[in-house]
Amino acid sequence: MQVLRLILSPLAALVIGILFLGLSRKFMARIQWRYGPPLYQPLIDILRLFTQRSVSHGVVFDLGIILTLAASFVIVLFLPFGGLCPMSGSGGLLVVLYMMLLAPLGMALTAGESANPNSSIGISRWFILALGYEVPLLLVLLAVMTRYDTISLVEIVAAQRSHTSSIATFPLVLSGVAYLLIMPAVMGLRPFEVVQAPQEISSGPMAELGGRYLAMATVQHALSMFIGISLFVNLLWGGASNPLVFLLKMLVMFALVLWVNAAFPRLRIDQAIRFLWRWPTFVAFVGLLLVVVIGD
Amino acid sequence: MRELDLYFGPQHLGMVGNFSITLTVEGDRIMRAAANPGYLHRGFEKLMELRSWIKDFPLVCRMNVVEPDSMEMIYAMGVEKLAGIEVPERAEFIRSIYLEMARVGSHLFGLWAYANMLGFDTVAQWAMYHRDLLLDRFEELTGGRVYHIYIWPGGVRRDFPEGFEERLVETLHAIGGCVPDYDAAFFNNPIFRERAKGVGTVTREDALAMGGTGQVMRATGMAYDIRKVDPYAAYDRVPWEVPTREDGDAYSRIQIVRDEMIESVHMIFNLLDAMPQGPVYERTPNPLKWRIPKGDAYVRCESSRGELGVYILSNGGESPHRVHFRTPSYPHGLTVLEKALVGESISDVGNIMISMYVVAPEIDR
Amino acid sequence: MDRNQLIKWIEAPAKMAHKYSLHAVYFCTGCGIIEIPPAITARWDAERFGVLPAATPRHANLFLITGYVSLKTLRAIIRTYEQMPEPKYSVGFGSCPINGGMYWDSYNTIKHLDRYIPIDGWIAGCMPRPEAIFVAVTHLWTLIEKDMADGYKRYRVHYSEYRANQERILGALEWPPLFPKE
Amino acid sequence: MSDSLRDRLEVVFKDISSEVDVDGRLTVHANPASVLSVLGFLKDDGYDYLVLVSCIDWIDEGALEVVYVLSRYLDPADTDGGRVPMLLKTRVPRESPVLASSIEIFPVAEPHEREIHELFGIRFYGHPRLTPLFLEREYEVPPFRKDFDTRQYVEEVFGNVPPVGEGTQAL
Repeated sequence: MQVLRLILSPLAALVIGILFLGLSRKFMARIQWRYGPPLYQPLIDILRLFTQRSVSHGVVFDLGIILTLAASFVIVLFLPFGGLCPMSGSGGLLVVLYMMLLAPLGMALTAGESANPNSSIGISRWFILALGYEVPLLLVLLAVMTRYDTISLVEIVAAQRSHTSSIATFPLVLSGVAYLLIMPAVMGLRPFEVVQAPQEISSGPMAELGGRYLAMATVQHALSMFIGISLFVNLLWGGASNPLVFLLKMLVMFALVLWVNAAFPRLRIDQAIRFLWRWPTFVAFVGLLLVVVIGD
Repeated sequence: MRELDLYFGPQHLGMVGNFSITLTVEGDRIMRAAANPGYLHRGFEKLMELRSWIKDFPLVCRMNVVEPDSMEMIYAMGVEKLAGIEVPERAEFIRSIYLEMARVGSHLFGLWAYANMLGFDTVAQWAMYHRDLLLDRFEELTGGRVYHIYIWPGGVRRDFPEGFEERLVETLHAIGGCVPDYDAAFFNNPIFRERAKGVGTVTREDALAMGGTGQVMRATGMAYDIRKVDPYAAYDRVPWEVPTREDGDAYSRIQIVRDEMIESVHMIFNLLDAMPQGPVYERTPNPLKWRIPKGDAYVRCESSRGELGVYILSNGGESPHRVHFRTPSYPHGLTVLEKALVGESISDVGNIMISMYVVAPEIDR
Repeated sequence: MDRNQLIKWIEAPAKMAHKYSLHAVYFCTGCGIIEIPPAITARWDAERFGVLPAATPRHANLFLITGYVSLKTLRAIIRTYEQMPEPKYSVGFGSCPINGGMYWDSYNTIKHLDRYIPIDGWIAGCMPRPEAIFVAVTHLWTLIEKDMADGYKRYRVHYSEYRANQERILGALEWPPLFPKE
Repeated sequence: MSDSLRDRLEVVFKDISSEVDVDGRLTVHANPASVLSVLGFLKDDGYDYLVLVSCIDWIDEGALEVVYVLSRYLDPADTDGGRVPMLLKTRVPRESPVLASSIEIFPVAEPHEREIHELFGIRFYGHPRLTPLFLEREYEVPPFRKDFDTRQYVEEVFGNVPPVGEGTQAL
């Protein structure tokens, strides 16, 4: 049973992540007065990329991208997906937080090996951005952990199920708002789409990736979207008892993020970091403070 | 921190046109910038010396693909000046309307490029859609979507077709009706303001010294517009204003583009109201054997990017002896841009370049 | 998706994926680029057919050479083409890459693009309308399906000839040959 | 306006000739040696805007003529004269053409002079970077000179590039 869950959970994340990619293209197209591609278009793209000749720049280049992808898959194992959580027993939030930094790290190896200036700029932007959203994210996670007195995601979800969603309770509503503010940054969408920024640094870290390497990067992007939303739904919106409800909640959040994505241009990296360290951090900090004070 | 050479373009998603800039960067700051044109050099002016006066018209409009109409206009003005042709009154009005349509279309293209550069696909797509509505009107009037070859020496090729005025007004209303949407989504967007304010500032002194015209000049508060300074076509027959801003940054330049589009649409309405009846072209000699008297002339007009001029010299032959175009992007893309980029962030290269509306083919010619 | 399509997908998924996921290099080589934005935006929306602009040649498999090719651009085109991962398809857009078009006597534009890099198809006209792009794309689909879009294979086979032609015009190229002689 | 400027010019510079055409456009012919000082004088006089530097090949007379088109930056509110751009022309011999660079006076002349150097072969001394601007290949005769026959050149260069893979079997 555990083995089945270990396989099923990443697979579900993969499918939903790719569905999100397709949905985002369709959704954006409709906002832009277009018909848009079919929903399964990302699948075709990924298939195409996997069957193309790919140029490798060395062993480290290969390892880096695999590390990135693997880290994302590992995170997925720790996230409850509507009652389905293969790694419910251990680590929990702390592992998630730690692994989230591995994705840019792996990409840094790849980008460093490819020796493209755009890639190095993109990677440095990614680290700066990660630094920007990790601070408020940590504060949000701390608030939630303090409130429920546990680091286990499953227990947090269970606690919310017995009472009410965190975002509906007083001090945690601030953490929820803070998380909403950093969500596009976690998912790499506008206005924080500074890492790829095709018009500025031609896809940044992806610039030298071709063929299956790009396919893996695309899958990783899909997973990071899944992780960003799934964290919110689990931590602050009560999770769900069955996968269907969970998916529904994720879709609602995804539509919200896409709407922001469609309505704003991209920030410059220094502006992004200034924003992230100002409002979300402040709100998250106040939230944490209140949780600590009221919790006593 | 070590300095790094970065090649921006020619194959680059943020680069509109085939153009390249070599940046010397230190971290995210640009220390030096060297424009590297020539990717689109076709030697137009040489080719024109080999073709007859009338055969140069298809060539001349290819010089700038974004707004070929002002190119036709300036060359026709040069030929008319040398040959001493008077243009009928109605043709002057039609030319003005046509050029203003082209200006709106060109600005919408610029808006597409600019919004796209900032990663703002939504507005970019809208702008391109609206430009396409306008291209339909061009197609109806001239038969071509992009290259029209509508202005000839002595007037225009043909009169407005039946009912064209109404359809043009309808199209312009459709575009103008979306101005509040554009304002809400783009021009008043706080993040856009954050991105564009104080970026790529060109002071009045720099603009004067470097040959800035068009938005670059008007963004520094100087109402320099050839349509007012040296009126041509029918621009002195209707009232209109030159929009200006004071700050000289990318934000002011884009605001001027917005204001100019609105002003142009209003101008078209005024021109349509005041348009007289009459012939639309003056008969010219057999164009295949046309010899133009000796002489030289410098004529200029206001394109959507700034002052467009041509120095044209005839030695009495069947083709020009020398034609030299003074295109607005030439100083903007080579001197002003190199200066404005210094000290800015890499993220803003395309931002600054497109806010000056640098169109590569007219630099290279 | 009708049944025929489904059978094709099962028989040759890779080929079908290449067919329906044409990502074009965004390279404004000439004035033809003016019709690309309309084709990929709201009015015509090429994304319906899976055609998207890609940021770098490594991501792309379709190369639209939009308009006349000056010598300086030719160098960039060859580089871009060689960077694209195989299989890759190239389409000449407009009259000028075919035979020089109206720049037949210009000293700085090349006349026959297919003598420098292999071309899988041409779109004639100055300017071709956006509809022409779609006709070309559907035609390219047919070619891919019948294995006739084989430009990249021809490049491999005749590489020494292509390289000789490139060097004849541009002088010695500063990058090493893509397919060194075995 | 132009007339008085013409008078003043002829008082200061002895070796120039000038004419005014029907539109009131002033054309000044100067020696290559005095071009810079005339440009400086005109700039001080209000012609603060160098629109264009052009070049004409007079092959029959064995001369290259450099034309400076000068104008004024005016607000539309100014209605007094001087709206018509003026021309300053100077001739240098076709063989070994040299001219002083005017960048010191008008920074905007930098790309124009680079272009003329490249396309006509005039060397501007005092110019900081006379590197190629547009061209990729080297040309024996600068391509914009009248004795450069572009059609013959095209025939020789591009006509000799053979088609690839002709006669071989389709793959």
